[in-house]
Amino acid sequence: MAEITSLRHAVASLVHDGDVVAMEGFTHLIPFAAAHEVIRQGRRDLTLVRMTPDLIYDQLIGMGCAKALVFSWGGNPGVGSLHRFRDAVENGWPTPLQLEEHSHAGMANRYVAGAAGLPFAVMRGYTGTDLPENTANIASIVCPFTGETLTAVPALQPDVTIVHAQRADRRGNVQMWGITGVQKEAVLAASRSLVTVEEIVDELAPVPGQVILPSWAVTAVAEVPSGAHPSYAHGYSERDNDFYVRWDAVSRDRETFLAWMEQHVLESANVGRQT
Amino acid sequence: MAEITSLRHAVASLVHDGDVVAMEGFTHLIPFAAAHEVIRQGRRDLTLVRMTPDLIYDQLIGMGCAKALVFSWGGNPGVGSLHRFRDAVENGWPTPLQLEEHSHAGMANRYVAGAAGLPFAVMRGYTGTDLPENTANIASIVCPFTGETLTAVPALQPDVTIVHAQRADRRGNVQMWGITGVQKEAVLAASRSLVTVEEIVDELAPVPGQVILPSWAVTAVAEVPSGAHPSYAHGYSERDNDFYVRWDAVSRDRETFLAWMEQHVLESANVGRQT
Amino acid sequence: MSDDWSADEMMTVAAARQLRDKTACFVGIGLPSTAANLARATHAPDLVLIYESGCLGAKPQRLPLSIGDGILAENADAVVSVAEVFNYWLQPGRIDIGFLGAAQLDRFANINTTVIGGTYASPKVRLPGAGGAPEIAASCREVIIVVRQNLRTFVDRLDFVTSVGFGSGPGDRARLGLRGDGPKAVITDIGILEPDPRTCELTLTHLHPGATAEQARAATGWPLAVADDLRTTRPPTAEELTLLRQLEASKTSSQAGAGVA
Amino acid sequence: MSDDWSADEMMTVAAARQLRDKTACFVGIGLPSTAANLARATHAPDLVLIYESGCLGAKPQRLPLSIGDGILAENADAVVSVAEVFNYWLQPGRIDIGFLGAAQLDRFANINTTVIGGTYASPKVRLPGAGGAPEIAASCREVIIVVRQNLRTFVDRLDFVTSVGFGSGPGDRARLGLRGDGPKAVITDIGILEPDPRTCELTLTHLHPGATAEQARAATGWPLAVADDLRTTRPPTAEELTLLRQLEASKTSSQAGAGVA
Repeated sequence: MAEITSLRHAVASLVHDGDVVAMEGFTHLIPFAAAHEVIRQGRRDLTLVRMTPDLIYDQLIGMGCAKALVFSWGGNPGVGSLHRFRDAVENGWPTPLQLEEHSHAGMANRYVAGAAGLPFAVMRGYTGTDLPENTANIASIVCPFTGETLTAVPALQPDVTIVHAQRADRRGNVQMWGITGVQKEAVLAASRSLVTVEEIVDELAPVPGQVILPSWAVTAVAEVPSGAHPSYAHGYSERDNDFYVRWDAVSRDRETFLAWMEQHVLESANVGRQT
Repeated sequence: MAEITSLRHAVASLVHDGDVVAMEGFTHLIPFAAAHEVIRQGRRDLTLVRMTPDLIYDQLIGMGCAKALVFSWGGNPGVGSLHRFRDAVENGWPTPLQLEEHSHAGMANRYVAGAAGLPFAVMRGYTGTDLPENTANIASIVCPFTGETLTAVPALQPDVTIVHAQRADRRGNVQMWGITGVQKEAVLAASRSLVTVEEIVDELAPVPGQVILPSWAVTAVAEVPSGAHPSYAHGYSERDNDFYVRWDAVSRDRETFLAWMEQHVLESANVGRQT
Repeated sequence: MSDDWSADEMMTVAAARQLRDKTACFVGIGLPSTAANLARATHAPDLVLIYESGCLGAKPQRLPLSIGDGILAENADAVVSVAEVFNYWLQPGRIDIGFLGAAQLDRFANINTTVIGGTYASPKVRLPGAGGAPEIAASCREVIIVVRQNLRTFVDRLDFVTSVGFGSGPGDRARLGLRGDGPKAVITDIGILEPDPRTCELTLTHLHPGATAEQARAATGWPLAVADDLRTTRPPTAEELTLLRQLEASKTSSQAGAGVA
Repeated sequence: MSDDWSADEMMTVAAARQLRDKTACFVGIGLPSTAANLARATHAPDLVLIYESGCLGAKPQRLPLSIGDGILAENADAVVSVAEVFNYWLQPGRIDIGFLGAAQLDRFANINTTVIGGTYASPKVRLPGAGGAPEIAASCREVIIVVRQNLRTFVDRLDFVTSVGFGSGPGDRARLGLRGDGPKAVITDIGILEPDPRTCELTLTHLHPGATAEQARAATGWPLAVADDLRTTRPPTAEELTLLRQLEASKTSSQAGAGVA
C-alpha cells in the first residue's frame, strides 16, 4: 500500500544519486514540484527518462543533476529549443549529457514492456532511419510464425518513476484523467514510484476517462497542490503558456538561468508554483 | 464510417461460410442475438474464435455452423459443461470440431497483436504445460537484449468480429462500459466488424470506465435491444442466471436441444430475448 | 466430521484463512471466490480481489455468480481490459496469491483441467480447458489449490498438464522460468496438504476435525506422505460460519431474482 | 505574393485543402494543426483529428497550443494512452494521412529533425529529435509535409535521417517494409512539390500566386525538377482566410489568458 507522506520525505527516500528516474506527463500533469525537490536535494548522476524532456528536464539538466537522458523529443512545445538541454549536448555544460534517443512509439513500447514484466517489446519502427546506428537499444527480431522482420526495443525499468495526478484517496489510490499519456505504464514499469497529487480526498468519485493506480501499485503519494505548474492539471488548473514563452529567455543564458533557479527553486519552500 | 443497418442485413453482408468469426464479451455483453442470426442464415464451416465459448458457441456448434474452435475456456460458467461442445469434441456430433486451444493470457495477447498490426505477441506463458505440444500456434522466442527465452503466439486476425455494446450514436460511434473484456482488441484485430447495441442515441453521454470504438473503426452497427440476453448489459439488464442453469438440461440431449433451437431461434423473429 | 458444519464449509473456511490482509489475490469463481470474500469479511478487510474479467480491487456486496458478474465492476478500484489484467498485473508478479481448482491433481500439485481419458484429440471427457490457470500458476507469488479429495481427482499421473505446480520435483520451476514460488497449500474437504520443502511432494499436514489420515490416504491415488506432526485444523468459528452462510445466501437470493430483470 | 494574404497563410490553406473529409489525420502541433482545423472548419467537417497525446477524434473549439492541450481531450471521441495511439491506431495503418514538418528535407522527402552539423554525438545544432515522426512517416497511408522552402531546409543531403520518405528512391519503402505509401505532397510557402511517380523525386507541380519557378529553384539545395504543366495554386478564398484568421486569433487570445488560471 502506498505511503502518504511529504514531498521532501518521499524524494529523500525514493530518489538516490545514480538512479534511473522517469518523470512523465504528456504536456499535462508534469511533476514540476517533485523535480524541483530533486534539484533542491542535490541529486547527481541521474539517468533521466522521459518521452518529451520539456522544461522540467531542461531545469534538471541545467542544474547538473543528470548524466544521461533517454528520450524521444526534446523541445519547448510551441516555443522552440530547450536551451539547457542543447547547451549540455552541444557544449557539455554544466556536465556532458549522454543521450539515448528513440521515437515516441519506441519509448511508449519500452514502458509497456516494463509494465508487463517483459524484457522487450516488438513494434514496427525505426526502419530506414539513422536512429538504430546511433542508439544501442534497437534490435531486429523475426516473427517465429511468418518470418517477417520487426523491431525490438528493451523494456524501460526505472528505479523510480514520478508522476503528478489530480487526486488520491486516504488509502493512496490515485486517480488521473484527461490526457494521461504513458504515466500508468511508467509507474508500473518502475521499482519504486512517487505520485504527487492536487489533493487527497475521502472518496474518489468516478470520472469519465479516469486512470486509476491502485494504492498497492504505488510506493508513495504526496499532496502538492499546483505541483504540475507551469503545466496543467485537467479540472484544476490551466497551462501557464506564458511561462513556457518566458522560459525561452530565462534559459537561453547560463547566468540568467542559474539566478532564476536560485530564486525560484533553491530558495523556495516546497510549493508548486514559481513564476 | 460504420453503416447503421439491420442485424439481418449486417450478418448477411459481413459473415460468410468458411469465415474466421470472433464473438467476444466476457460474461457481459455477449452478442447472442447476432449469433442467432448467424444460425438462422445457416452459415457453415466457420472457424469460431472466443476466449470463453459459453452458451453462445454451444448453440452455434450444436447447430453445425462450426468446423473449428479457437478458445481458452469452454464451460457454462458456474453451472458445468457445454454439452454441445463436448458432444462435438467427444463424438463428432453434428460434425467434428477441430480445436485450437490456448490460455486466456495467450488468447488476449493474440487479439492485442491483431489490434496492433503485429504478426505475433510476446508473453510469459504455457511453459511446462502440455498445451504447446497439442497447439501448433505456440512458439519460443529469444529476447535480443537479454537472451531470455519467452513465449510467442501469433496474432488473431478474424475475418469478422461481432460484439454487443450498450450504445451507439447516429454516426456509428460505439460506447460500452462495465466489464469490457477483449472486445476492443477483437474488433480492431478483425477485417470487418459488427456491433449490436441496446440503443442508438443522439449523443453518447460520457460514462466512467467507458470504452469507445470510433465509427471509422467499425464496419456496421445494428440496434438490437436485449441483444446480449441471457448475458447482461451493464446499465440495461441483468444476467439471466436461471437461463444458464436451464441450459444444462436443454443442451444435454440432442433432440431437446434441436427442438429448443427450432422453437426459440429458427422460428423466432429477430429479437434479442428467447427463453 | 461435526454436525455443526459441512466438509465444504470447513474447506472454504480453511482456504479463507490462507489469505493475509493487504495482499492481492487472483480469484476464480466458485469456491475460491467464496473463500476470498469470506476472508474479506473476517480477518482481511483490505484483501485486494482481482478477477480475470478485469476487475481490480473488487468489493462485491454479495457473492458474484460468475467471473464477469456486474457486481464485480461496480465498486472495483478499476476495471481494465482482460489483456491488461494478464499483462500488466499478473505477468510481472504483482499478485501475491492465486487460487486454483483442479479436475486432476498429482503429487507435485500439477493440475489438469483439459481432458480426461482417451487422447487429447479424442478424449473420454472434454473439460473446459486452461482459462487463466497456466499463467496464474506460473506468475502469482504463491498458489493455493482448493479441491475435493478423492481418487478421481488425486491421481498418480495427470492425463494432461494444464498448469504447473512443481513439475517433476525440486528445481523444475526455476528450470522452466516460472517466477512465482508455486503451490503453497492444497485445501481439501479432508485436510490441508503442503509441499515438502525438500522434495516438493504434497504432504498431509492438517486434518479437518473428524477426518482421519486413513481417509485421506484412501482418497489419494498415490502413496500419500503424512507429516510427523500432523495437526488438526481449527474448526470454523461461529463468526466464520455465520458470515459464510450469509455470503452463500446472498448468492442464492440474487440467483433466484436475476432472471426477472 | 499578393497583399491580401501572407505566404504562410497560403501555405496553411494549401495544406488544409489536401485533407479529404471523413478521413483520419494524424496531426502535429503548429502549422499542421492549424491546417487540419481549417479543413474541419471548411470542406472537411468530418475529418477525424488524431493527436499523439492520445486524443482520437479531437474537436477543439480553438486552436490547441500544444499537442497535449486540454481542449483536445474535452470533446474527443476517446482519449487513450500514448502507447495505444501508436500501437492500436497508427501502427496497423488505420490512419489515412500524417502531417509532418522538417528541419531538413531532401529530394526523396526524407526528413531530419535530429541534429545539424558536426557529428551525432557532437552536433552543431541539437534539434528536438524524432517524436512520433518516424512511425507516422512509415505507417500513415499518406504523408503530407509542410515546411518553408529555403536553402537551409531543402538540402542535397540530410545530416541525419529521422523519418523516411522514399529513402534513396523507387522501391525503397517496400524493401524497408514501410507500409504506407509515403509522402504525397510537400507544401511550402512557395508552392507544392509532389513525388514523380516514376523516380519518387520531389517535383514542383504548383506555384502559389506570385511565386516563380526561379524563386523555388533558388530556395532548393538540389537541381529542382519542375513539372511541365506547372500550375498555379488557387488563391485562398475569402472564407478560408476569414476562418484561418479566426483560428489564429482564438489561439492568441487563449494564450494571453492562459497564465491567469
